[in-house]
Amino acid sequence: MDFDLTPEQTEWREAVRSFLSRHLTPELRDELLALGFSHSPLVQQFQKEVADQGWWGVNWPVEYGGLDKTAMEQLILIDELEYAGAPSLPLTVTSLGPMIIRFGTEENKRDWLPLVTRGEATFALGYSEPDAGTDLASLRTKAELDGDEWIINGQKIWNSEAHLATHEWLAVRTDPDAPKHRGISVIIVPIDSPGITIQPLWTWGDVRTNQVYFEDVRVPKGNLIGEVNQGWYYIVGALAFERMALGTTGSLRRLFDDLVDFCGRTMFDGQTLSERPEVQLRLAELAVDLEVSQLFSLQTATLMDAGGIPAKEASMQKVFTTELRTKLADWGTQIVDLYGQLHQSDEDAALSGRLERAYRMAPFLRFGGGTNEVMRSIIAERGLGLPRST
Amino acid sequence: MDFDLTPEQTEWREAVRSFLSRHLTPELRDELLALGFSHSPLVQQFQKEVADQGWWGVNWPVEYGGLDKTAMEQLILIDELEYAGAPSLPLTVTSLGPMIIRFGTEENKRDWLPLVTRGEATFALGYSEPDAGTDLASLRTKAELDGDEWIINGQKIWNSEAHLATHEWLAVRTDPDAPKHRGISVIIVPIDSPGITIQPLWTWGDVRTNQVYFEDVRVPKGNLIGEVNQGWYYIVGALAFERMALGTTGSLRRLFDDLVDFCGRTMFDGQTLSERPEVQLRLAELAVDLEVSQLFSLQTATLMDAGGIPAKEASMQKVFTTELRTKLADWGTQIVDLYGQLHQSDEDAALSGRLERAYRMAPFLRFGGGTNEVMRSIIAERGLGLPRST
Amino acid sequence: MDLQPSPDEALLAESARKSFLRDCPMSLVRELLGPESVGHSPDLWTKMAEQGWLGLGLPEAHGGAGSLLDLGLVVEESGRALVPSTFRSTMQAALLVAGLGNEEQQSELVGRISSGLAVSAVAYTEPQAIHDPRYLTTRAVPGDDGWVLSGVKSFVANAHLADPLLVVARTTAGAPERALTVFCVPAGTDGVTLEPQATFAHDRQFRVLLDGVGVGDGAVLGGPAAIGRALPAVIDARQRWVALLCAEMVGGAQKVLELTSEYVIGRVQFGKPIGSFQAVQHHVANMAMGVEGSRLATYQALWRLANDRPAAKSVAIAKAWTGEAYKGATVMAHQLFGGMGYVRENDLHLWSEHAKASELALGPRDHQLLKVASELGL
Amino acid sequence: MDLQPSPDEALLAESARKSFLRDCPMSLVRELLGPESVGHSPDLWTKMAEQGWLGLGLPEAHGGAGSLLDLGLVVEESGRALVPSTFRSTMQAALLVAGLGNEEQQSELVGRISSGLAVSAVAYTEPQAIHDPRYLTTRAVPGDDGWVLSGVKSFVANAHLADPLLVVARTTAGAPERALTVFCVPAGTDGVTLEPQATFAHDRQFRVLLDGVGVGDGAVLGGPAAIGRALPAVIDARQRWVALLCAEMVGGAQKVLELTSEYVIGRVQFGKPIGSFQAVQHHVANMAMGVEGSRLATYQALWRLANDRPAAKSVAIAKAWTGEAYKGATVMAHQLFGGMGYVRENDLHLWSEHAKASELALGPRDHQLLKVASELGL
Repeated sequence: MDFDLTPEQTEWREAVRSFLSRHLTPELRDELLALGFSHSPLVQQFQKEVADQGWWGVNWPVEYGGLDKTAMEQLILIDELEYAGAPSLPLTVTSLGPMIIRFGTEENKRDWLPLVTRGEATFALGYSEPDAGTDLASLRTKAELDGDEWIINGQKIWNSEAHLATHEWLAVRTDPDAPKHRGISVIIVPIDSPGITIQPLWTWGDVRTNQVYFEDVRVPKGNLIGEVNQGWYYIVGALAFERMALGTTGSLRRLFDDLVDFCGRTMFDGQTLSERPEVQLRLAELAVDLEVSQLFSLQTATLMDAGGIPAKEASMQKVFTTELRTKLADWGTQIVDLYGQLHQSDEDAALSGRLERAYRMAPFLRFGGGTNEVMRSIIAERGLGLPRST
Repeated sequence: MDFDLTPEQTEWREAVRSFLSRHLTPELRDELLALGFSHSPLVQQFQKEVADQGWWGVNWPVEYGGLDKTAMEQLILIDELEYAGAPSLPLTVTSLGPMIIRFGTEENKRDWLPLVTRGEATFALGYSEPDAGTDLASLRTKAELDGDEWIINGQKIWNSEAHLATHEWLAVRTDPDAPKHRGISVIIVPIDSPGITIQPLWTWGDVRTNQVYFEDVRVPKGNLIGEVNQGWYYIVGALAFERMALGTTGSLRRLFDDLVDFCGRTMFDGQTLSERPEVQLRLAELAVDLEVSQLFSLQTATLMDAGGIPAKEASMQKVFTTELRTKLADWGTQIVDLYGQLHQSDEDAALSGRLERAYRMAPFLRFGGGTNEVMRSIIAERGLGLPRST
Repeated sequence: MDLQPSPDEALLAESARKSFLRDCPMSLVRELLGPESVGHSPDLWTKMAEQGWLGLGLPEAHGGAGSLLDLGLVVEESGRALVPSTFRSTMQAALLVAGLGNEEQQSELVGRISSGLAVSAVAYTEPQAIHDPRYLTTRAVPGDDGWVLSGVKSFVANAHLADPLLVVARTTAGAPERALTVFCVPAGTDGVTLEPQATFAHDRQFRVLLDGVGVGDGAVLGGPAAIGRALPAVIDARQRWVALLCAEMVGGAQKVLELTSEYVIGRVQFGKPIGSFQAVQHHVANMAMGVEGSRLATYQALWRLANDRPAAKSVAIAKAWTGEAYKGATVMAHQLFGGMGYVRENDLHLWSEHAKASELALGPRDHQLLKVASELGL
Repeated sequence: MDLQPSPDEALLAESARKSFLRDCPMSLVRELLGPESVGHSPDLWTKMAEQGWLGLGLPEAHGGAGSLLDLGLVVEESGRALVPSTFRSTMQAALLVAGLGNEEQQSELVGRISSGLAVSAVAYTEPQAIHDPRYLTTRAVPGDDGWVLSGVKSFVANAHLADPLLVVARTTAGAPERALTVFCVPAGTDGVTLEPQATFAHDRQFRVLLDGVGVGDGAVLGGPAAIGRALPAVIDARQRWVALLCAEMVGGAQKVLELTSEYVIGRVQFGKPIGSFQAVQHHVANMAMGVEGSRLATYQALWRLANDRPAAKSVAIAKAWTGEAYKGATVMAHQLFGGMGYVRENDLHLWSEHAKASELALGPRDHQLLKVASELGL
């Protein structure tokens, strides 16, 4: 065991920090605060700069444009990006690329991985459909082979990055007669393909998501990832990685540290917030939870570097961290009392409105990426051998 | 609405208190503390004295020996008994008798109700079997009619009062061919009938329960309650009443009040416990929960007096109060720190060991009388119209 | 002892529910929350006045009728329907007037409010003084024609519509028991500047800058005898406000529970309604227990206040429980609705915002727990 | 950064697990908890000494070998197996000797302990002073041949077997920084009276009455230079004790999780294993998260202590989390086992008692949270 960074890891972290001190400009910070998860020219430029460092392939093989480092180094990078308030790595990097590396054909790898590491391609997750949410395997969007092309028809929802990404990472049914999990494939579809219509859906968290319609969309046969009808396994694998990505703690720890700082310098009713025992107890409990949350994330990185896909541990990390996000936002808004309801546009907002924003963002992370209910069953079934729920 | 006792109810409460001040003697208190839920000559004498007041039929019709008062008066009685630390009314009175009143034949009523109100009969609940716990309707103990007698064979478990009661309130299968809920009947069996063997099982809470074996036990045909093969409905009805009885708060409120008192006069590490903000916050939260718990119990009594069997509300009361029991015992032992682990036999035990005792007793009430998981599904399905779980 | 509403009480609640369903549909709610609106509907207001709801809990001598509990039942329904916050802020002001105003003021103000002619509000909180009156700094000093007020109030609901705005100010230094006075500041008085606060529930709260605001002697609520003596009435009124806020939360929480139950009964995944999954059922059952406890604790608090029983503990218990239960219901509703409840076009988030804003208003959970502790003698 | 045990660490844990499975079966555990037993098994003790476990975390110069983390891994397995509390109490004493004793004392005491020749314990807590050294009142005053101790200690584990018993006493009045001294009191010393305390875990805790107990000058742990100067070593040792206690809890919690998983996989109701019900699965998943967090937080605390990093925050976090997780696992296990796990003949309650007793020992949750708050600079 070793609960500290190695000298190499410390050096890596310093390199990331040094990069951030140069590239995370005040103008960019302002835009990020105003835009949240959305993009802008400055944000896109920053992402390109990150990719230019090779950091969109930290732990990918060198032959596909990666740096061949470990999952732990990727986690350190993500934690630093988040803690600094910078955009984190996209799921294309943390969750989808690894599936191409593991399961893609040689052609897939050559086609897509260098594009990703150069920051030239990002994939929107085309999974959910109106009647296939948690029950994803009921999806009906279909792809039929017509000569050298797939013809795609159907409809996706909660397609959050569709208006920003270059491609769809699209889950489609390629064998309508197979059992529902066995007839699914993954095809990469250029977002500007004729026949694609994107309709925005605005969420409570101010994140834009989309409905995307596919009408006779044609893509080359080679855009199929891995083998036909094996898509379910890639989706499930990608979800395990996605859960780890949803369970990182950098932004939470930053919010907490800033809250502690706020409490130390804010006086209501003649008393500094941090002097109040009830505030101390809540902050202490949050500190305990955050520490465990951080340990969960370090643990999954450790296990990945040991060669596995830690399904149980990643699910624990996802459940615990996303529920902690709700708790931190909820308790934080209570601690700062009436100021907790002020939006960032109000100059009196505590922590620039990041607490109420976090409160509105929190639900999404609990049901997104596999609901926490599904996660708990995974922990019980895959982690502890309980029989499948019925 | 009226959130206070009526003058008549206040008078009733005073009568109960006055009775308790005379009959709950120091000797009896000592025995109760030592024995917990078990019985002794003094305890039995006290129970007889309560019954002699007519209080084992507070809200039963006068014609069967009752006082024809309301469920609210019964609740006031139970709350006072519990708060004073006296034995409460047996389930025979609170849960089983009411089923005889509602569903019994005239013969049943004449046979059993006066015996109960005179304190001469108590029934042990013969429901669970080793393979029929939460899934009670899978019970296999069978009764076959042979002329004017039922012949009973089978085995019961968790039969807690079997060594104290005069009779079994026995759930038996009378039609092996019917669907599992439809072939069940309830028969009252004298506990001293030939063919009954009682084996003790001692529990963590120091409550004795039993396994009871029935081998060719013969009872008169008329001991069947209500109609043959309709027993499931009586059992379910009795369980609703049992849940209310499990959800009363007198003993909890007494434990809490004594804890508050203890905190006010106990100093550790130079500080009175009640001065500590962390103790104040925990006690305050418990006070909030206790108040709601008490309101739940008052609500079910109100609804019963309005003529219903409040399935949803009784389930809420049972779930909330039994889980609060765990919380109070758990938090209480933490508040009194190391002293929370001392058994009543230790003179240094905080609250005469009642906190650790409550901690050991608490599990039983959460899974007994229908597990809290089943209760929650009842709330969802019967209370809110959700479809049956599968 | 009878925890169920009487037939009259049930009728009043039923009538309010039906009226709001008709007169305050979600389309109107959304319109009133929007940036184009002032956040108040005179039409709806008139209808509420016609039903007599704006006089509930107020002295009969001045146009009031019905108890605080009756008012609570209507406020509960207003929370279910998300009726704009002018109802709450005006009734809060009315209760303070009823507790502190002299005959003339009661006659005029209670009369105007109960007949729907005035919207009002109370300005109590200041940027650094959220709850504790010892730290209020807004000053009123004698001036040429009465009093001159200076200071900053914050989180004042509907200050842009309030006429009058009741301002709690300090008329001397020292202990608030002998220093606080309430002034009726008419709309449009010189020296008052309103700065809207960007609350996430869009519920029209303002920072109110008072810069040498002159009011007449008649503006002192309660008249000369009440100068410096307003604190008990303010404390008493705040208890009533808290109980009413709880009632509003109960209505909102009940609605969220119903919306969620409906959704999980109708939403099919894996070939069956998700409401048949145990995990979903148990979440809903927990929500239901929270809501039921909220209702009982809130009714008890209202009943005790309406019947002049000591109510400080009941009120604090109701707020501590109900705030958590309502917010918790919305948090779990989002979990069960998933994406469908997270899009802005779904109404769910409107209750989520209302729940969080209400939890924060008049003291969040820890504040109430410390009050309970104090009532326990700790 | 590597949160997994190294091959050596895994081997040690595996070996301890197997040995305890063989040498400390539940039949022995029950026998040792019974009233006929002294609560200690010399046989088991000898086997543990032979494996070198009684020297883990102690100075190599005096017969020790291995790190505190290694000791933690064995203690974890002892918690799983419910090895009697003499292991914990003796290693606690040994760590205090290692931190405070002079060469000669270390040589003698660490030597005896690591070779299995002594059982020991520390007497710190007093009836009115549970944690805070400022309130310790047991006094030691110079006597004819050394020192005379008087006072009452309570909740002293295994005082009936401890030889020596390490007694923390006040040698002067005033601030504990300059007043506390630790004395080695041999078994059988005159003036020591032991009163067993009726702990519900039957884990052999005693009230120790010291009535003019005479010990020689050599009994001062650390020798003359340490008179009145023991506090830093006591504080340091207590951190290690807490981390070890956490390790014991992790082992117990893991065992409870496994027992529960086994039970719900095997128990059939409604025609299927109850482990296939979502509600059951989610309870078990929550238990598993608690246990996993406990393990990680505890390993981190042990690692930091073993590697001389500042550890106060990590240790308090580990105890705050692990106490709640272990206890919570037992509470939920009882719910899932129902009656089957509630009878005394089932072993489950033995871990339930261990969990609650461990939660209370060395400061329950709020105590740890306040330490965390202090470490946060609040």
